[in-house]
Order: sequence, then structure tokens, then C-alpha cells
Amino acid sequence: MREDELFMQGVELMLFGVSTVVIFLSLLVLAIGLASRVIQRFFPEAVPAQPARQGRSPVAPRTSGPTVDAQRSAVIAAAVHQHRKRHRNG
Amino acid sequence: MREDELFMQGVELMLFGVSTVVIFLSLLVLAIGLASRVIQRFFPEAVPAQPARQGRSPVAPRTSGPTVDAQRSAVIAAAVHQHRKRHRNG
Amino acid sequence: MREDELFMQGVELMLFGVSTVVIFLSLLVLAIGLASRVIQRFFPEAVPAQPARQGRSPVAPRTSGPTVDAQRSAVIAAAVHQHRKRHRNG
Amino acid sequence: MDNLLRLWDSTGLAHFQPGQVVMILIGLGLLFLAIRKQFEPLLLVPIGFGGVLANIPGAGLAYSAAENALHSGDPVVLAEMARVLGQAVASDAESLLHALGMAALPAQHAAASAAEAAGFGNGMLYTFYTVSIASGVAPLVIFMGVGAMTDFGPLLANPRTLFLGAAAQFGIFVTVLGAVGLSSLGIMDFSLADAAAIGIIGGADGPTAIYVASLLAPDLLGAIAVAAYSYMALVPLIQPPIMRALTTQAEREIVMTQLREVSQREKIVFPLMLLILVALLLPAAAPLLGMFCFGNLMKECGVVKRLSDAAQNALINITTIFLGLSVGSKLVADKFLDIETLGIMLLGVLAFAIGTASGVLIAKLMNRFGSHPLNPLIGSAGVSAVPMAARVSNRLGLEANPSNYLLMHAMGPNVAGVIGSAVAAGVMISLVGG
Amino acid sequence: MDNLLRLWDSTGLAHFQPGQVVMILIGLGLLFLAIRKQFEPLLLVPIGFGGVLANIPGAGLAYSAAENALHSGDPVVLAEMARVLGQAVASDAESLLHALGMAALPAQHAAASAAEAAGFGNGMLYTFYTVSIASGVAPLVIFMGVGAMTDFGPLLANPRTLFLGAAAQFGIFVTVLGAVGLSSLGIMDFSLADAAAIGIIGGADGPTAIYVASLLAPDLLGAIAVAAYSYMALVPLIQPPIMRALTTQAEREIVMTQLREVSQREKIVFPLMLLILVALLLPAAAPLLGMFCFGNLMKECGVVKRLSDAAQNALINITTIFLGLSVGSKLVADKFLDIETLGIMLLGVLAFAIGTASGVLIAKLMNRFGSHPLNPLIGSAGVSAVPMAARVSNRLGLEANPSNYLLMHAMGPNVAGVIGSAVAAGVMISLVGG
Amino acid sequence: MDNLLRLWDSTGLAHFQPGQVVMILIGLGLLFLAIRKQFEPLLLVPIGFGGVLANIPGAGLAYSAAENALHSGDPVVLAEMARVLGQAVASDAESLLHALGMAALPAQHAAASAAEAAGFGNGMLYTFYTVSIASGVAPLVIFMGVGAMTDFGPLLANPRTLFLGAAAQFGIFVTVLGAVGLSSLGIMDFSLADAAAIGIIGGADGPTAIYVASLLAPDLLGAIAVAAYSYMALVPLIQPPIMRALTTQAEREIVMTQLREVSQREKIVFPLMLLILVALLLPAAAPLLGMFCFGNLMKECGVVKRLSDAAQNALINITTIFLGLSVGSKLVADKFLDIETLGIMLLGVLAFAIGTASGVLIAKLMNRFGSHPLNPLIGSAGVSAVPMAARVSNRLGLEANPSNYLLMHAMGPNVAGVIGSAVAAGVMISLVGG
Ligand code: NA
Ligand code: NA
Ligand code: NA
Repeated sequence: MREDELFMQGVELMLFGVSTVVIFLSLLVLAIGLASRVIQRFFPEAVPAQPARQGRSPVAPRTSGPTVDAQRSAVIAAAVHQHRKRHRNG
Repeated sequence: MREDELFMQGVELMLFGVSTVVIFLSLLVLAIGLASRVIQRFFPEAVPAQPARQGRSPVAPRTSGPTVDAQRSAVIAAAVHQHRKRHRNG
Repeated sequence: MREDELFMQGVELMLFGVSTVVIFLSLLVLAIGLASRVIQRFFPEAVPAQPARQGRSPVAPRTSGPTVDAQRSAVIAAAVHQHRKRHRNG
Repeated sequence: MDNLLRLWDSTGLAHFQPGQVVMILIGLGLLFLAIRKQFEPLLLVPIGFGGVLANIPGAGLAYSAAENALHSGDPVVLAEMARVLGQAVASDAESLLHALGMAALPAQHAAASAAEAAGFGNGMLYTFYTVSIASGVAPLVIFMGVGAMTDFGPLLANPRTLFLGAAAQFGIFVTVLGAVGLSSLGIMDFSLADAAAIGIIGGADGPTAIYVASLLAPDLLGAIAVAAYSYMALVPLIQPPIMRALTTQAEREIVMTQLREVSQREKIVFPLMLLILVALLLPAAAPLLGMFCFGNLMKECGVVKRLSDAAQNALINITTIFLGLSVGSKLVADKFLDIETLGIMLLGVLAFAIGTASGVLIAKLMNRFGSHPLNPLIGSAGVSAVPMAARVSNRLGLEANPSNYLLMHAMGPNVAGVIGSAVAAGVMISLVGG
Repeated sequence: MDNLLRLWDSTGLAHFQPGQVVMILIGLGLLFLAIRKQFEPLLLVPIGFGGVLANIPGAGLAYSAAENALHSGDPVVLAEMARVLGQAVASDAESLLHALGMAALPAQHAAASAAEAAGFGNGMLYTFYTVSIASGVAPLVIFMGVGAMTDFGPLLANPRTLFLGAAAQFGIFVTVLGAVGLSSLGIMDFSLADAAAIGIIGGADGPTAIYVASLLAPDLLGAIAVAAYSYMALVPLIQPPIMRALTTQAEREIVMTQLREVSQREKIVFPLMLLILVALLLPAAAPLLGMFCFGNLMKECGVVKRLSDAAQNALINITTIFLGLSVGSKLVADKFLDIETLGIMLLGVLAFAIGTASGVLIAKLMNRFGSHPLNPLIGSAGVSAVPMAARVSNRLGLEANPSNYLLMHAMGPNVAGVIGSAVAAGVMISLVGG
Repeated sequence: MDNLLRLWDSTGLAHFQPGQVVMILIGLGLLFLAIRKQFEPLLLVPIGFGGVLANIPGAGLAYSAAENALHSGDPVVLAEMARVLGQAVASDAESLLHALGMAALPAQHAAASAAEAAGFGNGMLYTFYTVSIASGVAPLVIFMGVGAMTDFGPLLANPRTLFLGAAAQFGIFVTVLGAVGLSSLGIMDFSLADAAAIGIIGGADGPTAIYVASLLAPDLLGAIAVAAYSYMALVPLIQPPIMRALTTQAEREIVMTQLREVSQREKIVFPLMLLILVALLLPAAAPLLGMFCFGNLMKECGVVKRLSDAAQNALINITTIFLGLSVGSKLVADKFLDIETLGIMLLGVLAFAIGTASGVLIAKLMNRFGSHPLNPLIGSAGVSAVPMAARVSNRLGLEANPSNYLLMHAMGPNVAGVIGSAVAAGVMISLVGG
């Protein structure tokens, strides 16, 4: 009896939880879209805040040394690769 | 009745407050003067602690970027101005 | 009566204390020796962690400026001295 | 279905009250002023954000466990809380909240225990407030950091400017009178303690205002802190017209003699001397001025650079974050949206204006009697609002005479104003508090 | 002789229990993984060390004063504690410990007072736990710091990736179901609150997991935190096989269009918008997401660099030290060495796997309908585990096509996953807690 | 008129007692020594300043709310406090203060509540003391920071020097004997716990002394901390004559063989090994040595640089500020100006002298039996006082032989002395405390 009840509560929690997460993030998608359009149309910035830095992690490294280096070398490797490719193609 | 009393308490607070502030700071003026004279006469420093930096804010900036820059450029402007003035006079 | 008892407790505390400290640190000496041998034999490091810096204080200075400078100049003086000595001998 | 109701009940939408909407808009407005207009952003960003957080309906971030229990509206909990508070079992939440506010300490502790037992906890901002402001610690730590960033050199070189710092505190006391006057006329309802706390806005010094308000009028703390920091940010707008109206062009052109150099020993002795004077005359100002002097001594003595750096950076920054959020917790609708807040805002700007005027006028007076020339424009810097007010003096001096740099001269009254308002705070606390 | 006995009795050797030996070995194992294998060392070094400290026999570092009094075994103290707890005077320590755990708040306070009066104090780690975790402060402060380190640019440039962050939270809820299922089958004994806390492991976000566990299942906090951080460190091992199994070579080769630049204003508005949405819909997530948004706003607004720096450095580092040691305090043998812990570890890896799979599958689905190409490999980054999971996506993308750099594209779902699991945490807290 | 009296009554002048004047002068004296003579300024600046603050009459910064209520002298408050403390209603403040000190915990809490209800609050320094020292946290955090700054390389290269660190703790225990001896002779009135706390001065390690005193003899904490830090600063004066008297010129000229390099792995394993040994033998030392080892592990493991930096900088500096001020709060006249303080100062210097002598003598002894030459001058470094004592050894070595650099060799016993006195502290706590 009690066990079944617990399981049903779990099912309910899952259903409500999943739907809330999806609804919340969907609304956020809408809000972002709206805000972007409003800002880009009515409050554009003269100069872009920062140049987009391709390949830079948007989160400051929370782990120490090695991972950061790994990331950096990945970025360098990427740059080299793109450079070569361009020259091959051209 | 009560309102008048409150107002009288306010008047009292003002009188005591103003006099305390004035007396306190006057004593501080006297104390500074005394201390300066004692130190300069009996405990002079061989070398002055720091050269006086004209135009530098004595309080480290509590606000960020722009104000500091504003201040710095004001200082620079001042220096330029004084330089010109001296040459004009001479 | 009570005073003598207090004194005897002090003596006891001294005896137990001294022996505990000596025993503890002796065991630590043994443990260090054992660990060093095990690590050096079975888990040697390819490259030593840091070059031994002769004369560098192993504790980051907890007091400010002057003492640190004193230490540094002592180290420099030492180096100069050894240099001279070597040349004198050679 | 039950869960669906519970889910809906758990949304904010189900509970939003108009006051909360207004307060969230006010919070966002403060953020706008802080970020876009650079109104004292270091404080107003956390205060504004804290204000938004405090008014999220159903989250109860600014309430204690007992308040959260009462806001829950659960009848079982309400009955238990009524029992603990010695009220009729059928009391509604509002009357119980009132009873809680009036209750003696033991009853309050009992209510807190009952609420905790029922699964309610202190809101996050309430916790921050308790630890940082109710304990008195955060404003004192900030004051220590400010002390560690302040150079008393200009003041020591020209100690007479202390009188300007004294004069500019006149606004504080006139404002106290104004506040009790409004009460006497029945327009507002400020106690003497409230009036004293409101007056301190005129001290133009954030941590002092928060410290005094936390002791004398915690309910008004939100409005007082917002007023203090807003008007400090508005100093470049508030002061110049007053300064121009009270001075002639000739006075504004006065060039002051350059300041002498001050030795390190004088700078080390100063905070100790100030401390001794506080000990002799005004112990009630000892926490504020003691920490201020301590910070300054750490800076000037030169042998504890590590500690001085910590006081000026990590410690003051961390404390500012929590102080700001905690002040924000006092921006809940039922405490802030009140005619009293309007009174505080009006009295606050009055205090600034009177302080500015007094400083300028006393400077003119001193100029008549002293041997050295004194530009009256530096009088306004005596309100504190470091270093904004000194910059305003400098700017108006340059306007009148493009080679008249008053910044260093104005720093004397400027830091004197900090001491002056801390002394005024001590008077208030010793006469009104306790 | 008496003293000699007392001395022997005061050694650890006299009191070591097998469970403590095992737990110390587990603590050392965590240290090994953290130091040698670099498993989330910032958290696992303090957690592992705290775990060793917590299990030092006789030191009682992880126990409250009352627990230490009961562990002492002193019959006089036991009798007094029994009296205070309303138990039979002859009760043994174990039954009194049980009674203490069950006691109402006033009885617990009385027991604490009695223990203090008898000379017992709270253990060091217990103090750290009370201040940092039980108060809820430490995880929130860490979350603020993480917010101040997060750049939402990639997410704002491609908001659709938020759906991937939503999808990957599916693992959380399946795990809840798994946990209650194990209970229903009588294999384990998890309550709904326990199940909810365990599920959050699948959120792959340490502070969120600790925050939820501290509210819903404090007894399981040690195991949950260890599982969360261990699996976050194991993301490079757990995810790739699942990602490869669910995608074709062609899908993995998909090159995504470059992200547009996002203006600073959009970045400033985003945390405020998120906050408003939380206020409207899910107040229970307000503490977590509020502090996160606050940190992010401090970073992006550009006018409070001092505060943002403090949040990203001094404050988060100091908090991490105490948070880690406090989590370690929950690794005491009698709470950790339990069949439940095994269940938590198994359910945790299940949660990660399901979250990864859901992210990838939804990405494949979205790829069918959207106009822009979407590489399904970035779906797995939706579990959070910032920035590890995004790097895994990048690595697999490069494997399939050496010029396919997915890192920036994967950062969108990656930070979306942080929001997603905080939202899921809010749902749990509002439905299960309180 | 009433207000005028109240104002006068609120000045310090109206309340100054001779003892407070003396203590303020002592505080200023400590500041002079710290700033001018660089006597351990990092601690003695805050301690000295705290001592001045604590003795400001009427401010009550070092007193609890209840003590402040009693000091107020208000007859209504006194009557209420007497009732709460179960004393005759007509009791005077002094007898009530005594009763408060003797009262059981519940009565103390009741007194605190009554005082708060009457509008009295804890003094600022009292709050700092409660949070930082009474909780035990501050000395432990400092110890963690010291651990994170200590390099055990020289000790690991020559582990025999641990014996010197053991030998130099002999002074601790002889001092204990001296203190109980003075009591036995009726000259002073130290309990065994007092004696143990006084002895730890000889450990020449500030945080250890404060930690032990806070547990065993809180009333003597002020004098003990001042003695410990003063004598640590005086090491360059106290040690050399003893060292010269006990060694011959030939011994002082002994050149020691260069130390081998120690691998990082040995350095990582050392703190863990030390921790295990503590767990096995001396759990009472677990808080102190546990935090020390934790700090050292963070430093050496190399993967948590952020945390190690925080422990060595922001955290230790902030803690030092509050620790110092808190110690200063124990320099109130009625607790410090006492014949016992004189006894503590005398016994303290005795402890340093005996520790120095024992270190040197054991070094001479070891030199007879060991294979490698050992310069007895490094024995004195075993008292700790890091790194001052090691520098003294180095200086005397250079005096005897201008090419004899002992600094690195002396660092071994120097850091061994830290461990030694923490072990001694553990013995004291487990035998005397609790
Ligand atoms: Na002012
Ligand atoms: Na997540
Ligand atoms: Na020692």
C-alpha cells in the first residue's frame, strides 16, 4: 500500500518536474528572443561590448592548471588547422 | 502636549549635538596642532615619509573605473596648464 | 594537602607530557624514514619537484618588509663570501 | 490535482501583491541608476538586487522563520503560533504578525522554535541581515576599510578645515528637528529615535547611516540607506547651485596656499589621538571611530601591510556584498511603501542642502578671521560624501579660475566630515538610544 | 596509573572501530583521486581531508556537543542527558543518540546545554557544517561566484540550446523514480525527500546538489556530494560511449554556424529577466538562481569590478574550503557505511547516463525541425558539469571532423544545464520540502 | 539639565578608573613596540589597539550584554538582573557580576535575555571574541594558513631534527611545574588548567597558545597571548646568551652537510602521515594539527592553488585582524592588572629559556652519537618562533664561522617545534581539559 503510494508520488514528481523545467526554459527562450529584438532595435550599442573570442571558454576555469592548458592548446591547434585549411583551399 | 514635548526633545538634541560636534572637533584641532609641534621639534623624521603628490586623491577610489580616469585626466590637464602658464609668463 | 596534590598533578603532567611528545615525534621520525625509503624506491619522481634553494626560508615570511630583506641580504652576503673563498682557495 | 494546486500555489503569480510589484520596479530602478548612471554602484547594485529578491512573493527571503510561518497561512501552524505568542487561537496572520513584532524576547524565541519545528526557516536575506547588520559588524568593518583607505595628510596640514567638517554636520541636526516637527504637526509619525536616524542621512556617509539606523530605527533602515547613497550619488547635482548662490565670483577665485608635507609620525599619531579623544569624551562613538582609527593606523604604521591590504580589499569587498543585500532585505513592500519613506527622502535632501550651505557659510566666516586665504567652495566638502564632494569643490574652483586646483584643499574638510558625522552619530546613540 | 589509563583512553587506538578505518581509507582514496587523477580537486581535496578528520576516533570533530557527551560514555553524563531527553536513566549511549535524533527542538537545545555544562563542545567540523551548510549560506555563495564566472554569451546567441539544458535534466527525475522504486521494492529505504535529493546528482552541479541535500536529506549529504563531484570528474569517461552509441558519424560531423556577437546590454538584461521569471513562476528556486543571477549581474554590469572580483576569488575560495570540510563531516562511518550509499552511487551514475542520453536525443530531434544545423554532440553538455561536458562535446566533434570546433556551441547547453538543474531543484523543494 | 547630566555621564571622563588608564597606556606601549621595534606587528598591532578599545570607560566594548547591563548601575536593571540570577534584589553590581561569572548556563542565557530586553547589547570586541576565539575557529584557521606557508623539506631531509623540536618543548612542562609550584607555595593562585595554559607560552607558537588558553584558561588569555607574542619577538635577545653559554666555540663552528633534495611526493605524504599518527595517538591534537596538515597538503598537492592562496592570504589576514582585536578584548583592567599577570610574564620567559637550553643540550648529546655532524646552535630553533629562532641560529653560526650557513638546517627543528608544541597542547587538553 504505502510503497505503491510512494511510487505514485515519485511519478507525479517526475511529471510535474519535467513539465516545469520545460515550461520554464521555454518561457526563457521566448523572453531572450524578445529582449534581444527589443535591445537590438531600440537600444543598440554603438560599439560591441567585446569582440567574440572564438574558442574561449565562457566559464572561468574552476579547475586548476592542466585543464586550462589543455583548452588553450586545443584552441591553438584549432587556429593552426583553420590556417592550413584556408591555404590548402586557396 | 506629547507633540510639543517631542519637539522640545528635538531642539535639545540639536543644541547638545551641535555643541558636542564643535567642541570635539575644536579639541581635535588643538590636539593636532600640539602633536605636530611636538613631533616636528622633538621627533623629526630624517627623510619625509612620502613626497606630497599634488592632486592625488587621499582616499583610494571607492568607485570603479571612470571616476578615477576623470580624476587622473584632471590632474594631467592641470599639469599641462601650469606648464603653459609658466612658459607664457617667462 | 591540596597544594601538594596540585604539585603532584603538575609533576605527573610533566612526565606524561614529555614522554608523549618524545614518543610521538620518535614515531614520526620512523614514519618519515620509512615513507622516504618506500617512495624513493617504489615511486620515484622522474624530475625533482623543485630545485633546492639553499638559504631560502621554508616558511613564507610572516613578518613584514625589513626581516625579509635582512634574510635576503644575508643570503647574498653568503653567496659573495663563498665565491671569494673559492677563488682564494683556487 | 492536489499537487497541481500545490504547484500553482507555489508559483509567485498566485501571491503577487501590488506593493511587491512596485517594490520590484523600485529595485530595478535602483539597478538602472547604479549601472547606467553610476549612482554609487558598489552599494546600490547589491541594494537594488536585494530589494528585488526581498519582494519575490512566496519566497520569504527577507523574513524570519516565524514570519514565514505566519505568511504561510496554514491554519494548524497559525494556531500553534497563536498559542506560543499568547494570542487567541483564531487570530489571523496579520494580527499575529503584529503580536510577533510586539512580543518580548522569550516569546519571540519560542515563536522562532515553533516555526522551525513546523519546517519553516529564516529567509536568506534575513540571515544575511542578522549576521551582517543586526550584529553591527558589517558597517564597522566597512568603516575600518574606509579608514585604511583614507589619507589624513591634507587634514593634518591644515587642521582648521576640521571646523568645516563640523559646520557641515549642522544639516544633520536641523533635519532631526524637521522630522520631529513633522511628527508634532501630526503629518508623519517619527519617534525621536527615528528622527535621529533620519538626520544622519545628512552625514553623507553610508556606513554611519546604516550603523545608526540599525541601532535606533531598524524599520526605517531600508529607506535611510537608499536615501543616503542616492543623495551621495547626487552630490554633483545638489551642491553646485547652493555653492554658487552663497559665494561671489571673487570668493570662488581665491587661490589657497600649498599644503605643507606631513611626516609619517604625525600620520601615525593622529588616529591614536583621535581614539583617545573619543575615549575621553564620547564613548558611544567608540565602535565607529575606533574601527576607523584602527584601519587608518594599519595603513599608516607601515608594518602590517598584509592586514591593511586585507582591510582595503578582500574584507571590505566581501562585507559590501552582504551589507548591500542585507539593506535590500529592508525594502519589503509592507515596510517601505509608506508615507514615512517619502518624508525620509524629503528630509534627506534637506539635510544635504543645509549641510552644504553651512559648510560654505562657515568657510566664508573663517576666511574673514584667518590669516591664510580660504576658498569657501571647500566648505561644501565638509558634508563628507568622500571623494565626490571634494571633486565638486575642485570643479567649481576650476570653473571660476582655470588654474585653481582645490582638490587637495577640499580633502581636508571632506575627511573631517567623516569624523564629524561619526561624532554626531555618537551623540545620537548616547542621548537617544539605550 | 589513573592518569596512564586516561592517557591510553585518550589515544585513538583505544577507540578505533572498523568502520572508521574504512572511512579513513575512503577519505584517503578521495584525496588520491583528487590529487593524482585530478578529480575535481577543488572540492574533493577538502572533502576527502574532512572525511579523514571526521573519523578520527575520540576526537568527535563531526559531532555536536550533545553527541560528544553521549559518545563519552561517562555514566554521570549519560544519566543527566537521559533525564534531559526524557529517557530512562539507565539508557545506554546508543539509544540516547537515537532519542536525540528524534527529539523535538526544545529537547535538543536542552541536551546541548546539558552537554556544554558538562564540558563538551561542538566538534570543529560540526561547527563548520552548521555555519556553512546548515545555514544554507555556503552553496549560495558558491553559486554567486559561479554566476560571476559564467558568460551567457553563447546561450544568448543561440537560445534554442536552452531546450538541451532542459532535456538533460530528465535524468534527475528518472532517478527520483528509480529511488522510490527501490524503496517500493523494499530493497532500500528512501523517502520521497531522499529520492528527490538523490535525483539532483543528475543535475551535475555540485552546489545545487549540496543545497538540495542540506534541505531535503541532510543525512545523505555526504554520499550525495561525493557522488555528484566524482561523477562530474568522470564525465569524460561516462559520456563518450553514450554519445557515440546514439549518434551516427554523419551527425557527429555536422558543422554549426558561427555564433553572433551578443551586446553587453543583452548580457546585463539576461540575469534580471531570469530573476523575474523565477519570481513569477518558481519562488522556491529564488535563493539559488537569485544568487546566481546576482553574481552574473555583478560581472556583466561592469561598474562593480571590486565586488565581482571578490565573488570570483577571495569569497568563493574561502567558502569552498569550509564547504568541502563540512561535507567531509558527513562522511562519518555510522552515516556513510550503509547500503543506501551504494544505492546513491548507482542511482547517481544512472542519472548522469540518462541525462546525457536525453540531451543527445532531443538534440537529434531539434535538428530535424530547426532551420540551423545542430550537432547532437552538444546535447550531452546540457547536463551541466561546466565546463567538462562542453569539452567532451568538443573532443568528440574533433574526432569526427578535425575542423569541427563545438566548444562555444556546447557552452550554451552547458550553462543552460546549470539553470535547468536549479529549476529542477526549485520544483523538488517546493513539492517535497516544507 | 537632565540631558546635560546624561551627556556628562556619557563621557568617558566621568567614568575613568585608574586601572583603565594603566591598561590604555599598556595598549599604547604594545603599539609602540609593534610599530617602532617591530615586535610581531601583525599580531601586536591589533592586540594593542584592541586593548585600548577594551578599556574605554563607558563603551563596554569588551563586555557581554549582561555585563554591560550590570556596569550601567541602573537600579531597575540591577534588580531585574538580580532576580534572574537568583540573588538578593538589593545586590550591588559587583556581587552580581561575580554571580554572573559563577552562574550555570541557563541562568547566564536568562541574564543575557534580560539585558537585551533592557536595551543592552554585546560589546563589539565581545562579539569578535565569541565568534573568532570562543568558537575555536580563528586559531585553527591561522594554523591552517601557517601550514599552507610551511615547507617541510628541510625536516624531511633530516628527520632527526624532530628530536630537537621535541627537546625544546621541555620548557613547556617545566613551566607548568613552576606555575603549580607558585600555587603550592601560596604565592599565586593558578589551577592545573591555568598552569597548563601558561606552560604553552614556552611553545613559542601564538595560535597554539591562544587555542589552548581559550579552552583551559580563558581569563588568562590576554596575558598569555601578550607574553607569547612578546617573547617570540624577543627571541633574538633571549636566546643568544643561553646558546653561547652552553656551547663551545668549536661546537658553534661545526659545518653541517648539505641537505638532500626532497621529492614532491614525500612532501605530499608527510601531512597525511602526520595526520594518521595524530588519529592513532593523540586525537585531542586533531583540530590543531589537522588544520595544519590540511593547509600543508593544499600547498604541496599542487592541484588546489586557488584554495592554498586563499588560506595564505585573504583568509589568514582577515582572521588575524579579528583574532588580534579579540585578544585585545581580554586586556580589560579588572582581568589583566593582577599579580597573576606578572607571574605569567615571568614564567613565560622562563619557559623560553628552558626550551632554548634543552634544545641546545639535546643537540650536543645527539652530536655525540650520530654519524653526521650536528651544530648545537640549531637546537635552540626547536622552540618554534618560526622563522625568528632559525635566523638566530644562523646568525650565531655566522659569528663563529663566517661561512657557516645554518638557516636551512635550523628550519628543520624550527618547524618540528611547531608540531612539538601542538602535540604538547594535545596532551594538556586531553589530560587537563574536559
Ligand atoms: Na559627514
Ligand atoms: Na544541470
Ligand atoms: Na614550539
